Amino acid sequence: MVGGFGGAGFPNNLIQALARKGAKNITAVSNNCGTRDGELGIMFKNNQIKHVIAAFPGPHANHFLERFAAKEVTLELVPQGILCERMRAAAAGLQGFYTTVGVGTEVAAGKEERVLEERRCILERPIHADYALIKAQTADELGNLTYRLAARNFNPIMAMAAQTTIAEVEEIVPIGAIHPEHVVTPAIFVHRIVQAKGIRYAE
Amino acid sequence: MVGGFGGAGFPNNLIQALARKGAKNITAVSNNCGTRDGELGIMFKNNQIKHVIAAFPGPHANHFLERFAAKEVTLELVPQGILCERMRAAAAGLQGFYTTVGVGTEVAAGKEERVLEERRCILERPIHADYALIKAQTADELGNLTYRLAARNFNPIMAMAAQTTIAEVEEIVPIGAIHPEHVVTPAIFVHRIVQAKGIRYAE
Amino acid sequence: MPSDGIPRIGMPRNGISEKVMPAGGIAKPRLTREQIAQRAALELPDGAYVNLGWGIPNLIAGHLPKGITVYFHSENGILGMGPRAKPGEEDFDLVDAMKVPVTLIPGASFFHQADAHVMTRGGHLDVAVLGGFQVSEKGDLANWRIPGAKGPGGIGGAMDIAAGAKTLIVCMEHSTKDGAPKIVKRCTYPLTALECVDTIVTDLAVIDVKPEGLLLREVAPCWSAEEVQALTGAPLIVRRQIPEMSFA
Amino acid sequence: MPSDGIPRIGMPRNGISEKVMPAGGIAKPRLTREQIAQRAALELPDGAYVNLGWGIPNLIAGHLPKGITVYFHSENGILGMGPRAKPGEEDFDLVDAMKVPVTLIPGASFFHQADAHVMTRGGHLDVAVLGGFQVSEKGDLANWRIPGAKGPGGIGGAMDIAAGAKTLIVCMEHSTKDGAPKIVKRCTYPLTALECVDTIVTDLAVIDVKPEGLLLREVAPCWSAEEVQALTGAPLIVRRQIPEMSFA
Repeated sequence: MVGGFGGAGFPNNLIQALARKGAKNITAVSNNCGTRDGELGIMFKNNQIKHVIAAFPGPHANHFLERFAAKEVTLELVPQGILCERMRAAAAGLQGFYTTVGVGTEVAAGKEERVLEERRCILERPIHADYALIKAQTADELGNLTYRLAARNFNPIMAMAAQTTIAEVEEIVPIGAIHPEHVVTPAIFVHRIVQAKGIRYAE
Repeated sequence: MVGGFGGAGFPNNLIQALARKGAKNITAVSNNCGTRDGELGIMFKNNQIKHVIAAFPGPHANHFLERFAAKEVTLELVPQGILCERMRAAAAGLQGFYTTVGVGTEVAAGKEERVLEERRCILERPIHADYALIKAQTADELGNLTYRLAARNFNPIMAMAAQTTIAEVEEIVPIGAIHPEHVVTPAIFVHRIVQAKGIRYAE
Repeated sequence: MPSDGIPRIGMPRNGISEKVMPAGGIAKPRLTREQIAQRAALELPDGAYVNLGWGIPNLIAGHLPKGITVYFHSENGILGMGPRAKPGEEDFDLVDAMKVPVTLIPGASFFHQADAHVMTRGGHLDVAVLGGFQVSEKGDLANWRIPGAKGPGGIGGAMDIAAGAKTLIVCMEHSTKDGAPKIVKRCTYPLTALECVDTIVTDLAVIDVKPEGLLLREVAPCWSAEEVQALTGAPLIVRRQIPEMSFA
Repeated sequence: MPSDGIPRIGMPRNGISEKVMPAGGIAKPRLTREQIAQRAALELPDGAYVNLGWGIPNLIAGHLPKGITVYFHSENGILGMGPRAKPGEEDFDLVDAMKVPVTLIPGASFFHQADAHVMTRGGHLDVAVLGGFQVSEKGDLANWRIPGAKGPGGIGGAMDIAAGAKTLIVCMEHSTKDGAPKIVKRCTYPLTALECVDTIVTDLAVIDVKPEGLLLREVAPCWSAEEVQALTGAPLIVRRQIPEMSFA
């Protein structure tokens, strides 16, 4: 899982490191598929991703689009809120849920459909991950996180959903420096912290 | 739905007002069933509640226990986290979810059971409500809320789940006085605000 | 009169791929995209929580009537968006659903993407306005992929929003670039959601989707109900003299 | 030797309602509730996220070994609870799951009850320690209602915690007040969760629930494996000389 909504809240330093490391055959879960070489773009350029689960690959995801056209990467397209809920279900120890979203559309293909609460709905399943790579603004040394403005987006959900969560942060502060009421992601969900100056790519 | 965990975050002023108003035949959703005359206790004393959905009625819920023994009130006992999730499902427009919690126990009685993710799980359904009575610390004039310490508990979930949410708060501040990153319950979930000095009952 | 007793004006020779042109092929003036947005803005009640989709809907924020406050929701976790950020004042941690830098109004709040979609799917938004490729007479919406287009398309938040908004308005041109109607009996494009649209605002008309069918509410200046019907792929119900679109 | 090849010591004449007493009826010293808590505290690794249930588990916080930091979770939305608040310093907005005023340690955080149970059910807690009325040889737990007791009982967070903790420890007395074993072949009390218990710490023994059965790990001072088995309603596996319980 890779956080961010476009460039906002995207862990570019972690992805750059993963690109240098060269891990292959990755299944990626992320809202978008990159902006040219930025964000997930470099991973598709390097052909490190074999399957991606996304809500909106995006018009500037040129490396993804090339790999997709060449059938070098497969895509599961998921409605954005359902993408969130499927990750949250994994986080929360739920085995599936019913939703009206996608009923009668391509998204429903192959999924169980039934009527509940007098509405047609389909069964959606959790999305688990070995790793979440997320971006936060501030971490304390224990791993409590806060996010800046709308750079929060998918990051808190992914932090909860993965086996191991690695957070790229702008600053690390002493334990106790974040007010307990202001913590957005409690440290229990955060396993590694990497301090790095945020990288931005033009949209 | 009535927020609070015991006395912490319980909207005692709203419940006192509801007791004075005398509304009857209420179905209540709340973690506990009161502490003697405190919290929900007065509602059971007045016989205003006919059915209650709770996780832990509590050892000091004497008025509830008397009504329950006299079969004047019925109870659905729900595991606490599942109580949260069922309310959240209503809030989130989900029609049900599967969980391993309660499998093989009395809680599973009458519920659909199946195997998903290689685990036995049961289908749980949303809990909807006409009203949520909640307690927060601070509201801005638009209805954005923050909570104090562990008085947060069920309140943000119930605020999302009900058709109409009424918040009892200690203070009302001008719009914009709460930092947008520190809002816990966004104003879209809050329909009425009542300022009142919090009431506490001994446990 | 059809057997359901509802008066309809003459049906076009329907067919989605058939080019339907105005009588005589004379090009009448249609509303601009900004004018469509301006008309749609009038549908937003004061104090409403509103999500605006890509395309024409995104222009609506610039056309709010004076004295009206609307709390714009963005599915990346913002409630209370203000206008786009001025050049030089952009903050790329504060972008809307189109990833364009925006500003906040007082009372704004941030939350994560799952809570943002609790708001969409859970019926908490008063109004959502989406773009559309096709709308059916039952209010089915197709707005995320054009068959034959390059690439896999993208759903984004559209399906959650369409499934959950209390009122869903679609803003779009009345016809495709090839002149085919975008309001049709059945959608032939990949669907976004079934029976979700309440109102359609196009460059020719305002149309409400009702249980009994498509109710023509207003027509663009210089256009008649018959002329709009001729460019519409499904029957329109015309209950009375149809007024011209209002813009204020 | 049983057919599975695992050595077991002599089975008691089993039966849950039967009072099983030590040989000769001599009352040997059993651990106190505080001592059970003290022994269980040793099971908590440094830095662990831990939920403590009602009863004996709640005493564990007072017995943490020096130099160990444990982040105590409370299902009402706290991570990082410290000791109970001193008299006069109580804040009733800061209470634990038993509604007792507590304090915080640095690094604490607050969150709502649904997120608190994402932590329990989702497998994020390293260790949970619950009280128990009965534990079966398969690790089934019954801990929320005694049949015949007045009132409907209360589940609270126990079912979510039992279903989700990475490691679940049960602290309880080895026998009921009537002398019946609380470790049984099958639970007869209302269940909390199936096959959830990893370790049982009682006033007589430390027992691990393994796929092959109940493995006796330690016995209380002055008690033998045979004596513990005689008070246990299910067979114990004894692989080697059983050491005395350690407390530090």
